[in-house]
Amino acid sequence: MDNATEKLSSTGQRLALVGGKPFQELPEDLYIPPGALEVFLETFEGPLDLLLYLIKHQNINILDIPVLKVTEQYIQYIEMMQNLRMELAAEYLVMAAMLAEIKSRMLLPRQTIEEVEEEDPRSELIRRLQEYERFKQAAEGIDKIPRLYRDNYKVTAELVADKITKPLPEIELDAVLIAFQDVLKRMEKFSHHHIQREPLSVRERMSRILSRLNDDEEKFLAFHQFFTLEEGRSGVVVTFLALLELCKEGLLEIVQGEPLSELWVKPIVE
Amino acid sequence: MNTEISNIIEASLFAAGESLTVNELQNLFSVEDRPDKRRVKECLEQLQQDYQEKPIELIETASGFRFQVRTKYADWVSRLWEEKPVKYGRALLETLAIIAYQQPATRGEIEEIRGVSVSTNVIRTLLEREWVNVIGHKEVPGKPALYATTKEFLDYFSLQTLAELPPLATLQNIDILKATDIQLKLGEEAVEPEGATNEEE
Amino acid sequence: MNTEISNIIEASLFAAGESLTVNELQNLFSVEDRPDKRRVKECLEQLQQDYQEKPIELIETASGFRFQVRTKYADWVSRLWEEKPVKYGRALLETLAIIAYQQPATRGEIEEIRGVSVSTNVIRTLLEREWVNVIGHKEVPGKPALYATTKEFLDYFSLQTLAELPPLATLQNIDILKATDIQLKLGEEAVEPEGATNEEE
Repeated sequence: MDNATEKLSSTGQRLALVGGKPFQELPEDLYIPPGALEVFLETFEGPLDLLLYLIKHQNINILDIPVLKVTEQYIQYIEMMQNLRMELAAEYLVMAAMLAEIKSRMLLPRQTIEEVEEEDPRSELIRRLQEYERFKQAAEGIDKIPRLYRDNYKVTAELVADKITKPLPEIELDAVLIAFQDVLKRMEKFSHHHIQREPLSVRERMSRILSRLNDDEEKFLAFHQFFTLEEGRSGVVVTFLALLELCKEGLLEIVQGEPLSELWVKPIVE
Repeated sequence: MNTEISNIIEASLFAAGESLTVNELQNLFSVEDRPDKRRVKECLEQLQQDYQEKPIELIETASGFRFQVRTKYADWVSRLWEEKPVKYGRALLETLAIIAYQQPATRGEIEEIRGVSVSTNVIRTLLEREWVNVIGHKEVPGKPALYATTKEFLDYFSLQTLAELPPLATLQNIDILKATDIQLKLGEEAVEPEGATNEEE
Repeated sequence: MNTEISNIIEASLFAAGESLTVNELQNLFSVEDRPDKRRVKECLEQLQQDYQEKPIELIETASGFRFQVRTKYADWVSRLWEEKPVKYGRALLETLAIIAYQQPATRGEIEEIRGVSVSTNVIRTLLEREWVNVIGHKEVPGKPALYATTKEFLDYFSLQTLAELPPLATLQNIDILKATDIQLKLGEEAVEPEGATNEEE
């Protein structure tokens, strides 16, 4: 993902690379040089990961988090980040708020309301930490399983026979269209760029013009040769738009020897 | 005759370059000469033994049997290609792990567990690799897609079933009030399920 | 030590999927461990002998050494393909669709739209099938190739012109297949969380 940050293994030997030097341990006083702070935070896959690190680093039992201490540490980081005006993912702030809330509830005298014993304010956090921790381990487990093209390679032997032609996979146009629909849906949902809704025929014409020029030995065709009478007015418009678009994209140029003489179209050769 | 069946099976596994099922191997033979399942399996077992000392091995994955280079030789073999094996980031691996163990899972459920949003890119890469696919939509507002792992995922990791994945650590009971003194350590020692292995419904 | 060199050579020949020269085989090793030509040739001869009784053989062709299925078994092995049409992955279909609609398009543009990188393999397959070809190079740094669909593409899909493809604007909203066809996927692929169930094909 991010090459500046190295994977933090479960034992946490190496936190990050800062200026080429591996960042082994967080200093006890938690002072982190400003430049390293961002790298430090990027090392973590979110607030739960950071909390787990803080807890583990001190050999704290997860079921008995000294909320005050961990909260203070956590909030210190967040404040440092904010002081440095670094962009901070919202999740980190949400977690800071949650920790602050737990802390305040811990400080209140505990009330026992009849049968329903009030739940320990930490339990929800602990549940989430545990849950995350097990999947974090599972992910490491999965990464260790030998996999194709990293640890194993498929093996083949050639089959030589005259009459055998390995049939090529068949596909249906529908499958192509569905695939493209998916692409369009994804783009609609997640991204800012748009496929230009250019009329298809212009794009097709662009391809056709280019290949025609490439096939032509002279690589040089008269402007009028691209227009055919049969296609009528719309055909002319499409061809004209395609030629303009190709010029705009720097794929061909239109040249003229002298005013009012024949226009020539030629591809821009590299 | 015996060895002929085995030879044909062996040659086919090499030529196919991908997994073949027992069924597919049986179909190589015309109806009258077709060996039964047991016979094919015996041949496959014999082949596995024949290659014991070799740098390649015959393994069984979700979609059948295939020959592959032993892990031990991966470093050398990888030099044949310029493209280096891809390293996946933690975000991708964690997302994959959640889908693998919790499937079918929605993106929201994955985010809930990880505590951060899942980047679209990660999901897309997983779909693209065909390690996961969308098997339906959850009947909740917004109808989020439900992701599950595929056969390709199992094949890629040389697994026959999901049950072969390393067991997921058991969740400890949270009973803090009574038991602030339980010594449960995180990390390496966390996997200590008593008897019955992975819970999770 | 001896056998390690030979094992590496054997594994690589199997994994390469094409002929390897003695030189290429030497280059698998780092400079200090590199066996000389004679050593590699000895290994190759030894391997040829090892496979004497096997249904595959190690042969030398103009472009080097490769394993191949002995002619004797070609008939059986070729039946594999009678029944087993492979299928193209999602990446290929999407790439093809983008080229069809956005042509001429560079690889970079395709990647931009898909949000993931396009593997060389996908492009190669499309070129080999002659569904797309390179019709020029874009005048930007690196001069990337411009891909467009071909006449063969139109023929294959029984189209007269690209204009017969559904227009982009409507494509998003139409139901290409009845919802039922898509739903089918659910049944087959849904994998039980605990795996243990579906063994036997």
